[in-house]
Amino acid sequence: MLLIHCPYCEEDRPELEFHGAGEAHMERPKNMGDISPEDFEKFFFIRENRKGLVFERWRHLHGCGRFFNAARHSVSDKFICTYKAGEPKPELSDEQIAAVLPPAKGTPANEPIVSKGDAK
Amino acid sequence: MANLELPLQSRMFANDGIAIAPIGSLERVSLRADDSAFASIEKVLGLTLPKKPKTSVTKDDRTALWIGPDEWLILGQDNASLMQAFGKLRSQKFSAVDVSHRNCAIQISGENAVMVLNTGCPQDLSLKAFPVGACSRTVYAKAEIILLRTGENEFHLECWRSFSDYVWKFLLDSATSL
Amino acid sequence: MSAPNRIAGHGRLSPSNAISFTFDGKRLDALEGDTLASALLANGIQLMGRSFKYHRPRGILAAGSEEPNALMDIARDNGRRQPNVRAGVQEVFDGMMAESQNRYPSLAFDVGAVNDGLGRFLPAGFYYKTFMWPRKAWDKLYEPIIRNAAGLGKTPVEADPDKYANRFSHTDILIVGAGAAGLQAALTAAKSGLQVVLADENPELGGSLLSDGDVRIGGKAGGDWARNVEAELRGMDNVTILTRTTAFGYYAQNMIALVERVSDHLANPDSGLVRERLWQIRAGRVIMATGAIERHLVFADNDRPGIMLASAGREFLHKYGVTPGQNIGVYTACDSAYNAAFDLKQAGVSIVAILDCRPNVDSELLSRANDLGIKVLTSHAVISTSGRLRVKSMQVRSIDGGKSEKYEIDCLLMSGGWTPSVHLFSQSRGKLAFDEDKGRFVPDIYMEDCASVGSCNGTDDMAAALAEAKEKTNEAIKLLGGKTSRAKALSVENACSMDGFLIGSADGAGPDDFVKAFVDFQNDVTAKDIRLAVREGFRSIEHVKRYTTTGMATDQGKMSNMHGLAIAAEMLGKDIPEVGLTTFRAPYTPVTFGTMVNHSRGELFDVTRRTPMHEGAVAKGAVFEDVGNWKRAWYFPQGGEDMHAAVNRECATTRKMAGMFDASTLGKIEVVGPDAVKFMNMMYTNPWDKLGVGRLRYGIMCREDGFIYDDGVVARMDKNRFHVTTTTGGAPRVLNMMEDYLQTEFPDWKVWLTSVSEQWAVIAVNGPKARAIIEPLVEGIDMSGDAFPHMSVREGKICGVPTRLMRMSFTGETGFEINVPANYGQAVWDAIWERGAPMGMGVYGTEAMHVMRAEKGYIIVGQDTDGTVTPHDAGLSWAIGKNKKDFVGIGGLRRPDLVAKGRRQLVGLRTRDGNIVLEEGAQIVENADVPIPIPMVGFVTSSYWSQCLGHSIALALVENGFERLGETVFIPMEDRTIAAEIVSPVFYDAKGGRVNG
Amino acid sequence: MRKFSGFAVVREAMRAHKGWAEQWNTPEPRKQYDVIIVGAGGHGLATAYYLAKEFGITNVAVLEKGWLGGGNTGRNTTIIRSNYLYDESAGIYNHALKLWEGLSQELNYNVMFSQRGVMMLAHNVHDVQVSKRHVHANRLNGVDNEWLTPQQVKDYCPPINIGKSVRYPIVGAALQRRGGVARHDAVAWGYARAAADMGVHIIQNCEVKGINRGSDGAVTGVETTRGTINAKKVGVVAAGHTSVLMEMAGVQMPLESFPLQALVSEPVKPILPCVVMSSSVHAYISQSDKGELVIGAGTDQYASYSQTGSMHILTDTLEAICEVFPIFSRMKMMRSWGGIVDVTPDRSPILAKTPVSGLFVNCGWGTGGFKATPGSGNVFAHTIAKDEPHKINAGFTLERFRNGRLIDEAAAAAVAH
Repeated sequence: MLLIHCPYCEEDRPELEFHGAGEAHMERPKNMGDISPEDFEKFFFIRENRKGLVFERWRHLHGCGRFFNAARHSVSDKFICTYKAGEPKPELSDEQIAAVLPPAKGTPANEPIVSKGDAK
Repeated sequence: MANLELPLQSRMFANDGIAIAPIGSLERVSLRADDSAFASIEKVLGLTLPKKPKTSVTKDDRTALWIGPDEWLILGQDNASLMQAFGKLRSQKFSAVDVSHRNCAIQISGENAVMVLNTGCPQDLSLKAFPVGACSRTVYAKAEIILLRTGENEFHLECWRSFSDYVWKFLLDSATSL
Repeated sequence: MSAPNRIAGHGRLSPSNAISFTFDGKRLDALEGDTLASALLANGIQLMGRSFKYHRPRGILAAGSEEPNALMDIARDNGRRQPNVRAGVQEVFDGMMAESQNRYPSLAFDVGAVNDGLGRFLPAGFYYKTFMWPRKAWDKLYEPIIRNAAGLGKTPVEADPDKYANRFSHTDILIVGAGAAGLQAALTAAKSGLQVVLADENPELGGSLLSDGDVRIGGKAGGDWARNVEAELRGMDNVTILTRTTAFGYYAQNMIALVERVSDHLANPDSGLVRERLWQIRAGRVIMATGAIERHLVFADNDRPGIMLASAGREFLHKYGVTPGQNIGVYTACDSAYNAAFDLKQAGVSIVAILDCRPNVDSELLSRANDLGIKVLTSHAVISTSGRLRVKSMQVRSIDGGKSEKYEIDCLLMSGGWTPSVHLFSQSRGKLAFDEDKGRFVPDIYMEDCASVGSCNGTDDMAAALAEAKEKTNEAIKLLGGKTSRAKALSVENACSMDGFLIGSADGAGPDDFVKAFVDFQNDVTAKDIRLAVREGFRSIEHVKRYTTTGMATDQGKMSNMHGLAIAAEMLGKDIPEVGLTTFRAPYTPVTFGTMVNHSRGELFDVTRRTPMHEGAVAKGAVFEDVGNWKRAWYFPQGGEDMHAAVNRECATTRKMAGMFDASTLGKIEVVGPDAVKFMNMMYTNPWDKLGVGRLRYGIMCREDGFIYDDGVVARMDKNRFHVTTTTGGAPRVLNMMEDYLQTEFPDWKVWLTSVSEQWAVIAVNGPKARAIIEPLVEGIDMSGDAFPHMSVREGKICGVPTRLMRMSFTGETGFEINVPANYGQAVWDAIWERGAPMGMGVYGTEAMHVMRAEKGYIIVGQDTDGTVTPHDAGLSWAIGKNKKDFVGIGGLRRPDLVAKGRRQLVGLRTRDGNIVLEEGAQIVENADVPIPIPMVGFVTSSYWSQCLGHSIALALVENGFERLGETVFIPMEDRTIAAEIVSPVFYDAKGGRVNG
Repeated sequence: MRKFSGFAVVREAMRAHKGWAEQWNTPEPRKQYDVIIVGAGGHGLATAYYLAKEFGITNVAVLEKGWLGGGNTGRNTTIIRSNYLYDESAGIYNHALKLWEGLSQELNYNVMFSQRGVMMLAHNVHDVQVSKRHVHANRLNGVDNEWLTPQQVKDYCPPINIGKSVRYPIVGAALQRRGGVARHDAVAWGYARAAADMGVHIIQNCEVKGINRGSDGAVTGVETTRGTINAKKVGVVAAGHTSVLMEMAGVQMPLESFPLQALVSEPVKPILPCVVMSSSVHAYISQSDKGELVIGAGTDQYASYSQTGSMHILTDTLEAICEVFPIFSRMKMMRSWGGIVDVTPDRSPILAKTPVSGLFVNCGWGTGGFKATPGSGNVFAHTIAKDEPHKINAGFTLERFRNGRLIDEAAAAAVAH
């Protein structure tokens, strides 16, 4: 069970209070009324699904009820930070990213690795 | 006038270090408000809304619980005075909805109260993390609850009325398996 | 004392506390505090189980939870029967029933053992190469045989009567393992003022200190020191000690799952006592002091009962005063086995010889052996053993060759060295490093906030382990802001050396082509199986594991992993780290489902939501149906009616007179604020600007993809206030979707959402007499048809309580939905009933509601739509605001396939034979007289007998349905084909006049 | 290839099994292949096998980042059934089921396909409607699936609790008798062995780092940790990692990758004679040949490539298992693990050509791809060989997310795969 920092409650809270809500920063097109099928597909279906650093949405459903965003590494599952809905993607420092990278290949040998380059 | 029937009416439980009892009728208002409406709301309510997460403010028989950044649960005596107070407001930048009957409340008290709650609530309920007066919406097993710590060993738990039977039984199952 | 192997004056048990238990039906004596393993050994019983594949006779191998052989069925009674219990873990209680497993007809004579004789024909993976012909024989013959031979214990046959519990907990420091290092860590942490939890899987704290007669800590005997520390810790408020508690899972962000075995060791547990408790502890810092597990040695016939780990022998002596045999051989590659031999010898047991495969052995050990009169042969190996149900002898030979010599023994203690218990560390996603010099993996890179101390970290020397425990704990304390300790680490004397190891096949075992040298005992995986796997091209250790099943038994490779890896590496000519290690996964030791489930069973399995009028419905004899978490009154049978009759009557009464219905489960959301209309326009396909205050409108909500997501009637209570209703099941997801748009797409809009689903009890009164029934109960509302027309809402009072009274209908009759504050629901319901019943009113349930709405062609989202149906498909194009520039779904609805021809559209169906009621879900075809596969053009979504129409009715989604009114289609059933005509979905009162009555 | 048989085992036994050859080759990669398959899971290996066997294309390399069969093939709960609702789904899964029925013989490798029957429980009126819709559609599509009453459920699966006292009593079930389970590893190994025997190169520990395209945009090969390997056709069959690989060719996918967890109990004597699934209470369970109860849990709620998940996902599943089987409460979870499943918006796979010439993709099987392995490999081989889809996979395009012609099993059924 993850521990997630809610930027509105300003503390770490157990995953059971949250609802994952998919990739972040997918802004709804302004021209929905006459959107092309291509643009609709891009907005509604296509996902980056990044192996590495991901920006995703959560809702503190059973807490303050707010949607917010998180930067997380999808291999180590570690959070770098969370931030309020509507705020831009944060600039992440190298140190912040390094802190959440999974370790380079070691033993057990069958775990995935991602270098810092991949993560960015 | 039609009779009021509360959920959990006439239930009661007590054991070593734990007492669980339903709390009677209350007036409850779910308040959502814009910053610009705070001052006027606080005036008609006669209390300052808590602005800090996980805190509550009690004045006389009214308590305001911080639920979210623009959301409060206001508890008061069951006399419709809260909704009347909101009725006096001119501002349109808020929403006050009567939820008196949506929720019901249970008091959990005794030295084992935290343990009983921690069977189903994953939050840290130590006094350090959750001091007297702290409140939070959270979960208790499969039910959503609002928890308000009213004393070192005393909690006020709110849940939606149709979840109350489940919450009650889960509390009892917990209280009998310490 | 009757027990032949109990040695007086040894062990920690009191001889006066005698108890008894049964083993395979035979009554045996034990002492309180015995494990099943020690009690059986005390009684001279070595044979305790049968292996998985060859059904080889097996005895105890280890004294703890890593035991692969001695797995038993432990029972109090029929329901309280637990298969696969490790004999070394189960504490004997008075009256306990233990039974051996995987044998027939008896443990000593097991027909399954025929597999052992056939062993050479059953190498690793043989089943992949055989049993393929004839094809049918797999299901009927081979597989049943394999299945019956496999499996260990038996599932209980009764539901589990025991209780289990859960506790979420938070602590600053969690220490796992209370051996010397763990106790030192706990002492240090305890004095920091921080919250500390110390957990150990054993009943007593002290770990190996309790099985060590020599070691002294701080000048005290190790066991006494442990006892003193425990007493000190128990006196401190900030320390929680959990014994019999295994940390089995290390999850993200320092969440550790532990299982506490609360009452399995008690003879008569209090009825209120739980059996096991799950702890989910979130720790600021985790200190792992999980110790190390001794390995066996891989040599021919190393599995006979009586052959066990040296540490187990020592533990039985010191903890329980039991010797595993009277004539004991010792075979080792590690110093620690000497101490077992010394202690047993000093207790008066004959030690036949110590065979050490190493050429050079510490001179102190040799001289001590010499002093005790124990023969030591270095550079020697055990090359085989004999004895069917118990080891009788061993053949010993110098590693350099030469003649072998036979020794008569009844027990052989062995040690291949120690494997650090890195399971939890590895579960925490930490990376291991291989320590070439000592043949082991140790923690290297940490991914969580934790530390390893003592022998799980490769720190074998006890003094060093204590120092390390102190240092790492101080680091943790510092990070957490507690008070670090400056006390000196305690002195350690006479600690036993853990030097020396052997991984892989033992030297001098000779060619093992036709012998069985076991790597994984339970799964009967031998060294040659692993070699075969490599020979067949299985190069990854994961492949070797899966092909041979080594490491896949109930001990999950605790004993076998390193040996298997070493043998594979040797075959591959690679270094061990290159071959890799299989992943450690939770749980560390198996955990009962009951513990995982704990409170959430029976009626606590899931929430049961009941409406405010539930008890009233019960009193009226309602049969309920599950709708999500809700219990809804389905129908109200009277005087022996079946469902069909009851529903017919309920419909008829409602249509002729009136009926009342509990609609409380509908979702309700109050949408309030200056931008409420704007918001409604965005969320629903309908236009809302022109809906007057006090009016109702049926609304449809789509997702962006244009498919119907939910529907419901919306009331405009005020300029800036809407009372929105949703489907029962849709309430949470609708609110979530609304909040999502509001918070993330339109955060500046001044509108707020509040769920009031449970604030309002909803009583629907429908039928020609509806108005007459409720009118006298209502205050402050003009109930006349002109003042209060269909599809409008008024606020006032009913029975003296506030109401939002809606004039609407889901039946096609004049209807009212009376919203009252929930706690008044039952009282208002009763009052209406009291008035209505004498006027001929009835009560109806969800089934009658379904029938009547279908007669009117009203859809139920989720039944007549399924997530692939647009408002157009459902015949609801009128509900889409034609002039709206935007709403959720507008873009999706424009996609090519959603506007193409051939979409399935909602229509009515009338069966040619009106007495036939179609089956919901039945498929529709144009022509049934074609061979399978028959192209399907639609399916029946709703179907009922309509009592008021005198024939069956159905709704269906049919390709191009709107254009096909009047056409005949077919519904092929298993036994017949039913013809039906496509008709309008409105079967009843097509003009719709009745709602205005 | 030396034929596997009982006689061969007996003969080998006489010489200590020293005569068995490697089951598949371990070649150095060539510079050029006709087809490269990325991903040596069941689907990828099956694709290579059918390319060689049915289309005579043997100059094929299957590239695998780790060890073959190490992804979802070796991590799933092995349920096989074909009683899907839509024609497209029924088509491909039933094609697979027919191939399963002869697979051990075809591959000369016992994949232990056990047609124990797959029972999908219904707990309420809505479940019944959905189940019957399936039963009827399946019958007309020639897929076996039948409706059982609670008593018939109990007769078919004695340990199940059909009592009325449970929270969600069982009101019936849909049973596909031809469904069942198979030994997952053996499927990968069997295909690998048979493909290698026809000349296919199976190259493990070879991670694809890039997909090369020529000036005309068409695929020219791949960059790997073992160098550049050329091919005019590349098929990506990488399950959870599909998005990562397709990105290398500049193709963005409608996929999200989630952790999917599963667990096994300690082995016990035969108790559960069939596969039981329940979408209402979220559980599926079978018993392996070894005697372990094999239990599938749900996906976690966040995207991840970590192959681990949160414990409460397992807890929720076990609650459901003990609800349906109260006698299993004292069974013990022995091992839990996670895989990475790639999920499409309509929960149906993509088996198709891509906008990049020469690049093919087989993905999006979500939580239920194992059952399709032979069928998927078979029609994907056709798609690659002919550069056009087989009629069975014609509907599983990428374009459907543009034109809206979805195959929405999830929406239509609300049934777990």
